[in-house]
Amino acid sequence: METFLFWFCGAAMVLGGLMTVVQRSAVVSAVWLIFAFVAAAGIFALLHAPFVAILQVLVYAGAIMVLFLFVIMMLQGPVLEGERRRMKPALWPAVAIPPLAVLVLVGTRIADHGTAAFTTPLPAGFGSPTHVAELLLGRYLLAFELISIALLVAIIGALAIGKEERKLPWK
Amino acid sequence: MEVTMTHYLVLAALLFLTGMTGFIVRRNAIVMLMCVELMLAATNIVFAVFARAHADGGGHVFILMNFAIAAAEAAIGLAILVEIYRRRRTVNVDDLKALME
Amino acid sequence: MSQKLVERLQREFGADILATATNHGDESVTVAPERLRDVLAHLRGKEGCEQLSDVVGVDFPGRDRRFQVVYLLRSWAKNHRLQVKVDVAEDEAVPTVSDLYRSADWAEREVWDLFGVPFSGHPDLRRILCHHEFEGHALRKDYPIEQGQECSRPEKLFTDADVARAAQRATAVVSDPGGVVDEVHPSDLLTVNIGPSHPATHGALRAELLLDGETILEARTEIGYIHRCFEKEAEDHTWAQVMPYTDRLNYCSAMLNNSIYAMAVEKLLGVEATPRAQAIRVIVSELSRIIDHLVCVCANLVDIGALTNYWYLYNVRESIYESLEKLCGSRLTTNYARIGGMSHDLYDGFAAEIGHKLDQLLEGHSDVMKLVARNRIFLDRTVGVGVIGRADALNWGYTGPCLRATGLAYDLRRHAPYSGYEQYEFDVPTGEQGDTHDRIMVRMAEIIQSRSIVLQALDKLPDGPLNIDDHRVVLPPKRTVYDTIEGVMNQFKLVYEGIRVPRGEAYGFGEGANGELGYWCISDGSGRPYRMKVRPPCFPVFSSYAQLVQGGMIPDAIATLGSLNIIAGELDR
Amino acid sequence: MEAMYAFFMDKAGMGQAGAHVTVAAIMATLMFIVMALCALVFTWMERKVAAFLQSRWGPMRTGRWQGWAQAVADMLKILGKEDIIPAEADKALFIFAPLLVLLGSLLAWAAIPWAPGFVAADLDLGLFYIFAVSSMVIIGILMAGWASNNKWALYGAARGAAQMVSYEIPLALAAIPVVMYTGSLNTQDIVIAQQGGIWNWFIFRNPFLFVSFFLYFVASIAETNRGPFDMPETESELVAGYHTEYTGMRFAFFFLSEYANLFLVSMIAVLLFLGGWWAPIPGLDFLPAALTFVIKGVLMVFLNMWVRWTLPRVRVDQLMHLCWKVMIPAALICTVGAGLWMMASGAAG
Repeated sequence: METFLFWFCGAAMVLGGLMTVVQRSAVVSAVWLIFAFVAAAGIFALLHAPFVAILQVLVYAGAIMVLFLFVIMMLQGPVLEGERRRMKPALWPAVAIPPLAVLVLVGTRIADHGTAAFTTPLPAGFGSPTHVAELLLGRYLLAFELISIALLVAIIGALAIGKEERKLPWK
Repeated sequence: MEVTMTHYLVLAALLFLTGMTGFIVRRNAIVMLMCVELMLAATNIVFAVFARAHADGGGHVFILMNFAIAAAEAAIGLAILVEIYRRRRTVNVDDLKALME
Repeated sequence: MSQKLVERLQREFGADILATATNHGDESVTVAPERLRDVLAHLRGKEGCEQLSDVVGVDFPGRDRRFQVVYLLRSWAKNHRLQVKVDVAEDEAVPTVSDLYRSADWAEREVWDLFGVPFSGHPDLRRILCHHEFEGHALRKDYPIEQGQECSRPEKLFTDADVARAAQRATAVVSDPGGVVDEVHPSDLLTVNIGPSHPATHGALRAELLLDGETILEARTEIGYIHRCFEKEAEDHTWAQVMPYTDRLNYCSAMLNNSIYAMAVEKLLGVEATPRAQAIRVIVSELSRIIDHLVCVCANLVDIGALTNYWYLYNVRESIYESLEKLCGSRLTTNYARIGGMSHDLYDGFAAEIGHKLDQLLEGHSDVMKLVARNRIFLDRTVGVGVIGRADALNWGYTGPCLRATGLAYDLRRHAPYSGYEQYEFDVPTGEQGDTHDRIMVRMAEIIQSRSIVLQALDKLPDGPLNIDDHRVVLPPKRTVYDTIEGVMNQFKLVYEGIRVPRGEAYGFGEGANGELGYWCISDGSGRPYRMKVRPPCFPVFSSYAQLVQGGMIPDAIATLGSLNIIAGELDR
Repeated sequence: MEAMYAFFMDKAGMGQAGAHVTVAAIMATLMFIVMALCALVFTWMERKVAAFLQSRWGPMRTGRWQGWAQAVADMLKILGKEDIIPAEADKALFIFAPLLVLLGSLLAWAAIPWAPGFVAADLDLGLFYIFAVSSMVIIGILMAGWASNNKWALYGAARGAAQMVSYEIPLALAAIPVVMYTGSLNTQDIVIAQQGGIWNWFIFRNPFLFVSFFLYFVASIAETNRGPFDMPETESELVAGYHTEYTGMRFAFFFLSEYANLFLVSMIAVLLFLGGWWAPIPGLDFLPAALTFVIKGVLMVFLNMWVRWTLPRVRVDQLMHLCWKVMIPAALICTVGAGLWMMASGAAG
């Protein structure tokens, strides 16, 4: 079962990622990205991280991607046209070689050393909200604070950039 | 075939490389931002894999941190893009470069 | 009163007042086109004529100066009215007065459209009722009535250049002076069409909105979708045959149209309906007013999203319609009034039936008031939305509830009583700031007043004959037609040749449900109208719509449109 | 549920995976059927409730008794309609959008605890899961509006997305005090924590929870896009909003999803605040648990319909004002207040 789900979610995720990159229309790209994220949530669930899996859907699919779609629709015109120019064919190898090289390296490494299985047994309640919360408010309190600061800064930053809301006093 | 840690890591690597390639290839700044999100998701998977491998929830905490960063990045990135679009009427990075020169 | 006004004008302008006349109680002065603006400016500035009710064109092909343009002026403060006439030859321009009176904007466009009289200096002299591809001018006497034209291409109200201009203006507004330029690009703006077929227009009319997000930067309106040239049709029918057409002008208050049309022709004939006919006219008119207000308020509330109120009021409307149907045979197209009287008397038990239904009305009315009057959402949606001030409202030619909502207690039933309205006690409800809320509430209050008028009129309904005793006007009784040759001849003459209305002109008007409803009639002595002009109350009101919604949001535009009560039938005629 | 697993594993000789898949398939089918039935029943109910509030009869002829078959007839009519895809539409997204909307509702339904032990997906994170998957609906609406290539649809979609993303916050915040009391996100646990009579229901536990319930209720109306918050559709303004261009089967999906969501949020309200499947007074629990639960849900749906047919629609900026400046602060205060109350009353562990 786990094997099947892994291959299913993994394939879906990679497909989603690829289509995101390949599609010319930004909206379609975004929809494929959502697809990839939902598949990634499946992978998280398989990795015994249910809390993270659901957050992945809630935060990415529910909020971040809605923001993306919103902005794409707002800036309609030029974005709709998609990519106008193609990359020069001469540059294709330059783009393609590094990832391929990495994949080849990884492939040889696996061929040499085989695969490493998960060995450590998991405690009960691993990855549950309680577990993550205890860590978040205990050992990783600094991280928690950093998260809040990052979000605060983001809020202030976004407000500062977008604050010039256009008021049109026509009347 | 049993699914091992390596499988997950290779998957994450594939996703990361896809995102990276997209970031280099695409010219539309919004899509480029989406590719960054893709790369962040790949790193999250790696975190989750090692959390699982070491039975240590710390990985999950960092995934949460990553979420916050991704959200912040999206919010600010998109705000900047909207502002750029308002001034330059384009979100195509080539055009933006041409305008700057 | 007006007599003195004419004298004063003559003193002021001397020989420039080419002629004066009195037609059935209405004063008129004729001036040369080049002095028109001075005269109107004087009347507006010094004589308190705040309102230009309408501009009427007339075509006299035999004359030297073929066209006559009549300006109907009205003063609220001094309660007088005056007609200013200008004679022009074909292709001779009349100076526009659209900068003096905003209501002249559309009115002059209408004269241009239907007669081809150009107005020099008019900012936007396009066709208004006819299609922009239409050739010729429909109301000229030499335009054959049966000549149809096929026009199909829709008109774009905002051209790309307009959008660019609006974007530029917006840029100027949002940018700091001398500082950062925050450019509003034309592609940021979006145009949408409200109508001609949109759930909230309740009729075929169109407003194109230029939007920045949800904010309306600019609006433009287009009418004429159901223009059927009633006025041209009227010239081809006998006076009596026009009556059913008046039903179709405002299908919400057909009875009112009937009565006022009959009144106008009677004015031209120099006769007055019998007291009983007058009282019946008052009764059916006020019932019509109630129905019209109910329709308007209900539709408006539905547009705001408060659907349930619709049924509380519409059930009553429906039951009143049942009585009207029993009375005259149909619900909407009543055709009940006749020149010189009514087609027949009230049926037995009408009073009791209506009395009962008016009690139901009170119930529905209070239910709705309970639901909306203190409802926070309703108040948020309507207070301060679509505001128009008193001076502006008069300037735009507002009359009726929309004008009263601004706080002016101007009601023709009070200020120029007709049909015996002076014997009934009623209040003239007013609003405060002329917003959507006030318009709705004024209508709601008027429903109660109309109810009281109906009850009073039913109470003291005078006995006596229904029709005037004049065989030149009123059809003979059926018995006479069957039994005597004179009766047959009389019927034959009246039906085939029509009522011979003496030469002359008259402006008959009354308080329609939505404001001043007037019929400008000219007779050349034959059995058919020479010229018939309707002054529909919502025509000037709708001309201000574009200004009213500017700066608001789409939902505001919808709420405002509903509260103005635009009836496409009389708007387009 | 356990019995079903046992049956498929032991009697039918399937492996554990096979049993899982089979049970999941059965539950999904069951949920879909129940959902479709709900939509049918609620369209009929909506008409009758509206008619009742508007002093008229509503459907009376189809199917003799109170026009019960009207909804069925309508559904058949809708299914028989021509399926139109606008020429300029983005076809793939246009087709996919209604499915996504439906999927969002269907997935969320899986975590509803109908009766003790009877829940399609008994997740530890049930409540969290429901909020997460129902956010898919927003994306479906955005896609529908975009793909239609229609200005009204785009306006509807933009309004809908802004509204639903915003109201998700007070919706979730209003649920937090309940989760604090229960100490679990599992939907079953939340219901079990309210055992024993009406005074144990969370709505009456403390004043802050009482307020939370109303915050939840208002936010849930906004989440389901029903009047007075039907911004994405606003018939009189945006013609039909995001589904202006949809016809036939695809429109039926949106329709189905609206009623599925309506019942979903009502049932969540019941399980969070109104004691789930427990009878109001302990002695009255002779009704089957699932029936009690559904009756409460239907009462909430009635409340929702009552509000819809009574109030005028708010304006889109007033809607945002209400969310960000009134409801979110109020929900935060309730969360903190409920926490303090718990500490003061010693309920906190």
